[in-house]
Amino acid sequence: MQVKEFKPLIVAFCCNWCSYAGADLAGNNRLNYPAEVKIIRVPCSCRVNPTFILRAFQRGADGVILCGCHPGDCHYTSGNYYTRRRMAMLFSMLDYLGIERERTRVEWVSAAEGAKFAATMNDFVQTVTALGENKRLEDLRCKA
Amino acid sequence: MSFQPDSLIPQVGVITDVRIDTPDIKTFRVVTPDGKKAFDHRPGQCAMLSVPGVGEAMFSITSSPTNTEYMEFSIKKCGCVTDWLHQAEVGQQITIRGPYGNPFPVDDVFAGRDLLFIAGGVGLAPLRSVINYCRHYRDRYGKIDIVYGSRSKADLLDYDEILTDWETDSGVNVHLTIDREEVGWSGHVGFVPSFVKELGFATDKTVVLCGPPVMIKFTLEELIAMGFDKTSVYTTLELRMKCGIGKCGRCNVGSKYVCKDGPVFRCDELDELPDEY
Amino acid sequence: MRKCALSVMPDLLRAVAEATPLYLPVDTDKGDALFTRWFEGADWSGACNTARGPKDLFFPQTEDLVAFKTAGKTVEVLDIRREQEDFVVFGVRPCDVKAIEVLDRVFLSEPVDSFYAARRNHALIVTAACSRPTETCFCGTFGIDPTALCGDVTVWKTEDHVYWQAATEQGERFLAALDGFLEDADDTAVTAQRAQTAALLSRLPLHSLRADAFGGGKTEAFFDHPAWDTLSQSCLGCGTCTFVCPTCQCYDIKDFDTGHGVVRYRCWDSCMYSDFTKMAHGNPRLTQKERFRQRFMHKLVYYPENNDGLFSCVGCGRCLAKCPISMNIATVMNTLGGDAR
Amino acid sequence: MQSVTRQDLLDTALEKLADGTVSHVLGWSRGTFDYEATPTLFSDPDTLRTAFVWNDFCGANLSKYLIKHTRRLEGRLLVFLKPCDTYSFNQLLTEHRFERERVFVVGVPCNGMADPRKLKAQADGILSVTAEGDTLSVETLYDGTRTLAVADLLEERCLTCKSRRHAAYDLLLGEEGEVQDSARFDEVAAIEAMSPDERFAFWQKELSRCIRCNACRDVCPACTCEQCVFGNPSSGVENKAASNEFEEKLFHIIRALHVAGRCTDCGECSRVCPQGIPLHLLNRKFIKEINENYGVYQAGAEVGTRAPLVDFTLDDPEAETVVRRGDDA
Repeated sequence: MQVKEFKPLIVAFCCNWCSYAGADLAGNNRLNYPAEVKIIRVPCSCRVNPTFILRAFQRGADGVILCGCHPGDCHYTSGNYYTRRRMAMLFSMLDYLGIERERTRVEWVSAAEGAKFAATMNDFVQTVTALGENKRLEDLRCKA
Repeated sequence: MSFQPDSLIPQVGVITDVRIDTPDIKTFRVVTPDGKKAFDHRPGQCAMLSVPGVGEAMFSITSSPTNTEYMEFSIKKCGCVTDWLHQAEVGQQITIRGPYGNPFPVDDVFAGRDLLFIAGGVGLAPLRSVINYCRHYRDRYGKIDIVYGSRSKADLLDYDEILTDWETDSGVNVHLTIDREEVGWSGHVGFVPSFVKELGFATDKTVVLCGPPVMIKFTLEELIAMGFDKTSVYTTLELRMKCGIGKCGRCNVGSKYVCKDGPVFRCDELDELPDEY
Repeated sequence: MRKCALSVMPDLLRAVAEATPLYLPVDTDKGDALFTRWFEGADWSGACNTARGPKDLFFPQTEDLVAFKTAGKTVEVLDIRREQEDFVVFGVRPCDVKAIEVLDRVFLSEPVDSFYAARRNHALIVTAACSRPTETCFCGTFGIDPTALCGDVTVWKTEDHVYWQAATEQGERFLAALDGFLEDADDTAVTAQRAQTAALLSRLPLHSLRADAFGGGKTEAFFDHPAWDTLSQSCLGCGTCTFVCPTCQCYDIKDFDTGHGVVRYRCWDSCMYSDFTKMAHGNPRLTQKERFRQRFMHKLVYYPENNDGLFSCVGCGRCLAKCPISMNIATVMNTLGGDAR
Repeated sequence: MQSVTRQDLLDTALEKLADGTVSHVLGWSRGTFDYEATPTLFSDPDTLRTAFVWNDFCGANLSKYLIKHTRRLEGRLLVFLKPCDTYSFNQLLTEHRFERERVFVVGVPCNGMADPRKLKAQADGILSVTAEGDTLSVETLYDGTRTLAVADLLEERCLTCKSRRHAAYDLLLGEEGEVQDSARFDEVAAIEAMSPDERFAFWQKELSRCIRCNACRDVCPACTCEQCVFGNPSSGVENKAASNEFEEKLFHIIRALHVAGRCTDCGECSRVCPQGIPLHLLNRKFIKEINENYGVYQAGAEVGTRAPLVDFTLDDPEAETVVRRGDDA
């Protein structure tokens, strides 16, 4: 019997102004990052309601990463500062509930950091692959 | 393993025709995938239509039971399910279950009587089934009067059918009214209750009344003032429903479930129910 | 009547569980008891009653009804019902047995709810007669004798023995299968215990609560009663009373998009919730007063009207114990019953 | 035993009603049993005299009712608030849920409230409960009359009381207390000290008991949305019943997050939970994190402060730092 290799599903919320452009740059520069990363473009990292993150897990994500402009560089001046607090709280709660903390991450990626984007994604996919399937925040109804 | 059919498990229905009636009402023709009528029904009964993933809602069957080929539903756009249906095209499959509720007593109480149908707006939808049933068995009933009003000419439901079929029938009198004056409208202008008063019907008729709650309220008052007895006035109610079979517990008015004991009520029966509809 | 020593109960229950899935009240570490699938070491709880009734076993909090596959304009309906296996519910209190009758009249009346019916048809109910009622109990108000024979089999637990008696043919067969554990017994001990329990029942604080003023045909007498305003005034509008109630059966039907299909499921709903009757064009029960009134009118008037006078409250007392603001059917009955107009 | 008596409260209420300061009084009346109290709105002095109670079972926080009653009624309302309730009161004012002038707050000192669950665990078949100094005389069906110390029956939230000082009042009865140096974060720390697997098992077990009755939400003075996201069909997360483990977690995580920085730690959620889930430990986790990462903040201590989650500083720690903070400890 062949053991099916585990390929994690990663959802990456990327802010329109920095991180999404960073992902674009990674693409233009032919930098590799795994196809398992599904990017969702958001106007600002602050647009990401914590419910989105939980819903991504519900719908089958094994890891969720949120990328935004570096602190101080937000297109809307301060959106990512709110994000920082909000996600710190959400992630500490997930950790408190015993959900693997490595499944969630916030990373600041600027439009010029194509290489950082690719490296971050490679690293995150590797980390989540090592963790295996998301079992602690899964919704069995959504499993095919 | 096969199970007995369960009321909550619907069958597939196909929309075979979509007719735009008014700016916010469309009439959908529904059959089973093999082109048959999904089930038999009686005039005034309802069916649960659903769009999987969107939701389920109860609609009155507007086509007459004498139509053995398909069912029709006139649906006003006002919520999730209806919004979705309004953008559906011919060939779209949905699900359907029913029939639910009690019918109008067309074969006993109505037999041999003069009938007066009074409808407002989309309230014509549940009455159309009865009207066409009575027209089909024309000799079983006396005179038929239909009073129908809506906001404007464009809001009149089944306008073509009214003009070509109903008005040309012998012994059927159609009285139309719209709320406000309008270019190209030579008919009556005014609200239904006052129009009913102006028309001044004989009080030995059996009345079937349906429309928005205010319209029902004022028309009923007018009818009583004219000398009609509540026992000869029928109406049909609508409340939020989920199961359609009197079990989910939300559509009750007092001890009566609208989905099972209604939706057709005689107005004196309504008087006995608490004022919660 | 048959009996066994209390000490053989673990072995007896194991034997039952090995033959058929068995559910019984087991103490939790929260100080309450819940119906739990038997496991090695599961002790039959001595609690007066479980935190929730056996309703969950027949009408679960959520259950899938049907699934759909959609592709383009097509819809496929998938019947996802599964074969129900036989199971035994042991230790159901008499009030809860009555509650199952209340549910039966809803779900087994035409058109029969096949989901509920499947579970009912495959269940055997072993009633545990009461001997230690508590202050929230008022089953007597609804004519229930918590020491009497009911269900398929009834057991009476005394200090050192468990007495068994079958009430139905199915119960007889069940007892026959347990023959190796049971011996014949006379009913002296049970009769004595029943008398003792009856004396205790008469000392309960709600012992004198009467339901006589209520029943079918009383809508007009109570619907516009001025007391609804004050009774409902502090109601939070939560669903606690309805969800711990063994007879509340209202449900909602919802669709869940799983990403690869649609599952239509039903779940408990509460008439106390503001969106229970909300429609696109308005809500006939606008304030908490109407919703609160609906719940009690349904239990005390509407349901009996449609079900030969049977009340849909069994006096189990769970809502008394759990209401965050201590407002409950006993208070409602006391307030309204005193001056029915 | 409470340091002010029922008579003290009653006299105040009657006086304020009589002199026209207020038109209604929001207090408690006896519940079905002696160990329960029902929040009650009084307008008639006679009813007040007969039905009003103030005892060791008046745990219910009355502040949230002010939203409903100030909207519904004319005139000014007198409300009795215990120290912890006044924090909720301030937080509601901060969020403009009602006008300060509409309410006359009578601060009532509180020595901690007794937990009916603890009482029932100790006494079976309770027929009556009478307060006698620091003890309760409990008449039972099975063990005759028993004497139990109130101190042994205190609610968990009272054992870790954060403050006996009122954060707001118009009139104070009795003597003002002090902010307590409570050990309320010990339980949170104990959970944090568990391994992730243990934490997961702990919460899995607790949250799987949830029946989604929404009592925690409906009683919560911080949950005052006109329409809750969990009751909004277009929110995508609306649900009546928790269908599975995921939805149980989703509901409680999101609810805790929605009140994070606004929760005053009044503990009503855990008090009303019919399933005995220690919900306050979720909210308290956020309070602890906020205190440790963004500076000590007590919601409702003052009116008009900015909640930490709608605020920021330029040098806030990164999410990863926050999550890993406890590791070395």
